[in-house]
Amino acid sequence: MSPFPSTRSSPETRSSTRHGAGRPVSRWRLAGKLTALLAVALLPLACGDTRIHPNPSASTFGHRHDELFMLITALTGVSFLIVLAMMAVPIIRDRARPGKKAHYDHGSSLHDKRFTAIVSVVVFIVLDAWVLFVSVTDLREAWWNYPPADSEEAYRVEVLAQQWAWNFRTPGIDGEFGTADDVVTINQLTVPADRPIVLNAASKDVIHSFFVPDMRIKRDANPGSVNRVWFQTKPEAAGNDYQILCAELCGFAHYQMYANLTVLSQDDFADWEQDASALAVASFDADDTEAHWAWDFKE
Amino acid sequence: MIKATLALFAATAFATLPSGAANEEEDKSALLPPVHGVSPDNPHSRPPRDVPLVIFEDTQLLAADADDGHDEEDDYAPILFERLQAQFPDRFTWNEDEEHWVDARGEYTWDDENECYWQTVTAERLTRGRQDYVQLCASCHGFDGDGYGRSGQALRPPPRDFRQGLFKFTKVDSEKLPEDDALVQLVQEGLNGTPMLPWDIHENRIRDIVVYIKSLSLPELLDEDGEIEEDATGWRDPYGQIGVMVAADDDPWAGRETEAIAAGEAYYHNYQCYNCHPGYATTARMNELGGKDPSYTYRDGITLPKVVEDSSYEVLGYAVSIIPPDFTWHSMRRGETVADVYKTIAAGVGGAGMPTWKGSVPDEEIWAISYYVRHLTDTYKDKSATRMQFMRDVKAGH
Amino acid sequence: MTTNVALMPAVDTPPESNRSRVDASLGMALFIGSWAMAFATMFLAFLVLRQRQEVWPPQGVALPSFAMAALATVVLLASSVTMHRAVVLGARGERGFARWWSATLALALGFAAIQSWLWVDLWGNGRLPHSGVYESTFYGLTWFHALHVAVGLIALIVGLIGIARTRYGAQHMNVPRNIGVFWHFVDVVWVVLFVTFFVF
Amino acid sequence: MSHDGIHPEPTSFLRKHVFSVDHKVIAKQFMWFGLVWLLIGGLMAMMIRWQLANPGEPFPVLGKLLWPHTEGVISPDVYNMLFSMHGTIMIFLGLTPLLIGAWGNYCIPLMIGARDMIFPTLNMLSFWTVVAGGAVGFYSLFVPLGALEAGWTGYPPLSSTVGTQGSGETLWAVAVFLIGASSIMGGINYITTIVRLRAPGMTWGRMPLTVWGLFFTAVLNVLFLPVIGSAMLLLILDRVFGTQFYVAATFSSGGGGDPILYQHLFWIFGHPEVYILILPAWGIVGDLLSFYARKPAFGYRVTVGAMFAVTVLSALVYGHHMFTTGLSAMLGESFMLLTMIISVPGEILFFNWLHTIWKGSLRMTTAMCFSLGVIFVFGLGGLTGLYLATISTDIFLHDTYFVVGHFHLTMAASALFGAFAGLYHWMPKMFGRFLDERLGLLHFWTTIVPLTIVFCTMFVSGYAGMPRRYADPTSAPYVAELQGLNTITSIAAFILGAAQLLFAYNFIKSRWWGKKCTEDNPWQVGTLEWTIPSPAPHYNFKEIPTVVTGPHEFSHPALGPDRDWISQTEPLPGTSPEPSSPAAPGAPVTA
Repeated sequence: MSPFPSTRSSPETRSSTRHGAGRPVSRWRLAGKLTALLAVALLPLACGDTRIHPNPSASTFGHRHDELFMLITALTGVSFLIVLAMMAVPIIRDRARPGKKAHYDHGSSLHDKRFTAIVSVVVFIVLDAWVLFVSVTDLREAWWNYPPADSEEAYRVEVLAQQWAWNFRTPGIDGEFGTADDVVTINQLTVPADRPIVLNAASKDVIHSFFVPDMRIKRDANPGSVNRVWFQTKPEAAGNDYQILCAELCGFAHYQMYANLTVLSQDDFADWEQDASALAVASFDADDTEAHWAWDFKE
Repeated sequence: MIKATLALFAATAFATLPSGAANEEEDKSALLPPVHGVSPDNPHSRPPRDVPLVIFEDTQLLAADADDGHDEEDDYAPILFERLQAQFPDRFTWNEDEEHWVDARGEYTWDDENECYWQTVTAERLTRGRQDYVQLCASCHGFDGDGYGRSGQALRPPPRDFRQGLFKFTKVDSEKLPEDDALVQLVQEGLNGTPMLPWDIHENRIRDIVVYIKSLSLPELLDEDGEIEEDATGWRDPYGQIGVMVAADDDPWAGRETEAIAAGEAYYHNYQCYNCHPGYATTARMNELGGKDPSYTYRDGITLPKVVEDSSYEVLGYAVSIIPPDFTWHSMRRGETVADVYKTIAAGVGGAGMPTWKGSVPDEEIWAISYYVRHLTDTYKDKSATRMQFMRDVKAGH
Repeated sequence: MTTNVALMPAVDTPPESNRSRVDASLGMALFIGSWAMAFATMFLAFLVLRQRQEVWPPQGVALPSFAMAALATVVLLASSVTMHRAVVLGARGERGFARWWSATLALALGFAAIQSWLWVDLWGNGRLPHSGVYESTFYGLTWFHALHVAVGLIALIVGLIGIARTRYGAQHMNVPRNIGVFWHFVDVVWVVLFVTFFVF
Repeated sequence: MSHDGIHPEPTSFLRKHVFSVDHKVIAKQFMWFGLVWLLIGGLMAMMIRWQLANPGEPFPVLGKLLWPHTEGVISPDVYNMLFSMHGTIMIFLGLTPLLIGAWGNYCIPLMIGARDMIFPTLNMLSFWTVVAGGAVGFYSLFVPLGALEAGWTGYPPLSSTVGTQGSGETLWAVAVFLIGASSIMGGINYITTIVRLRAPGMTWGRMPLTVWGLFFTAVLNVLFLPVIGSAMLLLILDRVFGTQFYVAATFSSGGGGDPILYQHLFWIFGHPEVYILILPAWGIVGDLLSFYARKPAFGYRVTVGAMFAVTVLSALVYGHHMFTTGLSAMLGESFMLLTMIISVPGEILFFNWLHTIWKGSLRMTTAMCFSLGVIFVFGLGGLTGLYLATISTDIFLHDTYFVVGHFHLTMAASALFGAFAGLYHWMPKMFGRFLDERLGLLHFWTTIVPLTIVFCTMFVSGYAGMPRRYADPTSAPYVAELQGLNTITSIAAFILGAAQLLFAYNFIKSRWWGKKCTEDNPWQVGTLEWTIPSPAPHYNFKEIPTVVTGPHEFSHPALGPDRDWISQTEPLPGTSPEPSSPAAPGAPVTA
């Protein structure tokens, strides 16, 4: 016997006006089986230690993303529930049955149109305009609120992406790019905590995307142009390591193109920078001009 | 409706005009400015066009460097054929009269003149290797295997030029050519701190790539008079010697790690590793460890690595400088465990200042140095406060 | 229910109705609109790349011969005039149809010759499609245009054969008219090309 | 060219079944073509999901055959090829032929009362061009280095010779160009047919919503496929002749081009493409909901207006695909606003659909279930679009699995559900046989439940930060922590894949051995295709019908208890038939 007995009329009765008027015999059995299926599918989640949310934001403005995400989830969730309810009511209540006749309504009266317009405006305001407003505020106060060009506090990094690694150049003690004490690293970026970090991203070959999930930032590294992005870690991020991922398909080893982001407290960082610059000066090869890549920092 | 939309669009466009720092105009200044020190005829900028993907001819590569099976101890032939026989029983027979192995399939052939074995690699296999090379390796190492890939520019250390047959960190005696397994392992494990990734593909494909890379060695070039203009390199050179990976299975310090580290510190400074790598002790202590006169002084910047120029390896016409790692700062390329460090020290680093230490220094001492080096990395690398304290003391003592 | 072939009207060549003229013209208009988008995309690409350069043409790049390009423009515009004349006369059923049509074909061939000269000249100077961004756009856009000229030439020849066999005439102008529209479109694109590459 | 859509029925096999100019045959050809490609693309999806759940494990059974050299393991390059070609195949060779090729060709002439498309030869050419495109695309799978590996979007420089060698990418561009040309031909045909060949009385306001959807799709096709065509030509020039349209000068290379230019061109086409696929599905759903709820479509004019608004806006919102590429703040915010504006017509469509079934008399056939399914999946997909339209959340979610879940629900699942709904509905008219309803309902439930799990789990993994297109998600530690979610997604995806085999069985079985449809109008609806025998005869309409009523006249109060529908050729009770329009197309066939 089939596990899913017929719930609908067979094709023979299709032409009758009683079409589709059968009683939903096995809907609950069906639902039961589907729930079981769902449970099996969700089993690994229950057993495993899978993370189902991003790590808490480590940047000063990352929480804005999380909050807006939750706001949108609440708004769209309610909207979707309304849709589901409006779908469920007719499905349960308005089934075809003998003698039942649908309500004859074209919905074309002025009243209907007005109602549609009002609902649209309300939905636009509640869903879209609200989110738009929050987002634009967030963008201007956070993501696009770059530190000024003459900011002493800002720490500047040039990011040069390539297949399949991240090259970082930081200006060293002298604060200038293109000098002997520039610290050049591969797949390792060390930054001070609680200071604005401004990055210039470019690429040697194909498009990459500089993605630091814990800082809630992402920016493409394009060949031929420089993109800016900035973040500032929370003070308590000091001493932690975070991950930099590549978010734009860049070829064979795209998935292996990740780097480490080390955040040091400002004191530790000052020491680190001293040593790193000293090492850089010691290993500087003035003849090797090719290795002196750097560009005028784009503020 | 359209009008309304456009009006709304225009309105927001003005309303959202950001001011000052928030304005990210895409003007020409956003383009990558010219970068210092790059000539327009840079070999990295060759357009990747008309890249061949198919190889039509079989090739012969040096398979083993001798010979009659009872000559020198470190000949590779006995090792190779023992492995091959285990893999393909009944395929190889020993020719008693001429004293060499005979391959029933004819893949491995004996060269009587040069006293070596050649391996014939089919065009089909080279093509597979070539195609995988193009996808995986060419972006840095270049489509011709010369190290001038588009993504390889300005990388330090530079990507290898495979035509020279020089490799680093293969864990094979740095004077010799690495055996296949060594190269396969290197490709699988990658080199820490460089874009040489641990390549995560099936071993069959890696072996194809390795064979193809070996085939990039230059055959000897003759000039117009038939004189040898350029010697054959790598696996094209009949006089090449192939080495096996250093074994690291009898750790003499097992269970005595603390002792090993202490001994290692002495050996490290005794063997003057600080000539290139940093010294990790005060002058007084280094003199004590090395048994030197208390008035003995060391090179300037002893707490920093000393850059050396690798004259055997040139990029863009000049020797590149090599930075010997500071073990409290840099990551070791292939030194995850003490045994790994031991292998690298024992084998030396081909093409760099690091010689082959095995043979010139007792094994036990190399092991001790490995323990010490690994200890330095474990204790101080990426632990800024601890390291700062340690190095400050060292610096103060010079 | 089976189909009775006899029910179908004959598919000989009855005079074209006004209705079929509108059908064909509408289809052609949509086609031209679609292709205009394709060319617009090309010109957009050109403008974007041009805007990225400090100066245009890029430093050290000499333009292809302006005189020849201007001549090509004149020839092509003349062919548009003759084409228009041919279609007008054809619709009236007058004899000049074939003559003006042939003149259009001759002028089109003339344009093709000049265009080829431009390429040969540029190529001969060692300037290949991969030489630089100017060459890229120049070859890219002229090739794409030339593809349409080639299609136009084939259409003109097919049209001429049709005229010779008296397939087209006052009552059968859909095909020649649409060929004409296509040819005018090719001309307009060239004028834009000329203006963007040689004038500004 | 036949100007009234009439041509004699061909007698030779070749003219009848292969190089046919009959819109119904071409529709069936498109359908088979699309279904075969859906199968291939679906198989690729299974391989992708296998790799994500079990990275490095050999793909069962087929793996050893396809990749003997790696003993069945899917290598990263093969994985890149799989998802790139999965996207290309599903969009260009699966859904486009099915929704636009099959339903467009089948429904437009029948629903507007025409005997064929206005340019039947062009129609045939359109099909054979897409076949050529498909052949080129299929061939590209077997060239050295394999097919496209740069994602279905094919962003240069990765898709130029800087990123990939070999001819696979070039052939892909050729294939997309050919498919685009086919769509343009189809679009020109559809528009001209709808404008010129409507039956007398079939005013714009009486056209079924399906035709409206297809009409807007055709407009978008004609306007925006040329854009991708040109973009592909430039890519081909870059790859074959070494031009520099998309190759930027970086300090390690020459070139004066701009890779971002391609992204603009691609998305100027790419965003309308989303609506190209979804508009026919919206049209079909708008009609079917009314048909099976036995109630007039609510706010018909508003629905059409909303679809029109979407069509217009679709070209103005493409920038939301590029929020992280370096768009200026002003452009970004403008595109964000426009994207939010486009949600209004979408919301109106929902409003009207839900009102259509409200107080109806719902016949829960499979076609109705799939139509309701569209509301469900498009609701999920559409609402999650809000996260991606909002820049400050999109910065994090861009190029993560959130995007994958979102566009699969909106574009893939909704369009596919629309196509399925149409298939269950028009099958009797097309082949004269019903699809098995029991299997159909089973198919519906085994599709929608795993489908929801698959894509909602993707939302979770995207929210948790898993980037797209990772060949081995266990490699990067941050992503490896999400592996459990991938496993869930994959298990559900395998069930989803297996459920489609159920459909394949049902379709094959019913096509040849299914229950025969003996009447003209088994579903009792009023549109014109149901006034003629099933399957539809060669010339469609013996006599061109005169339309006097709208397409959704159900449950008119004046109707008796035995009948709740009015054909479009019948006047509404209590009104006199309007005089037929003067623009009468073609002479009616006289017996």
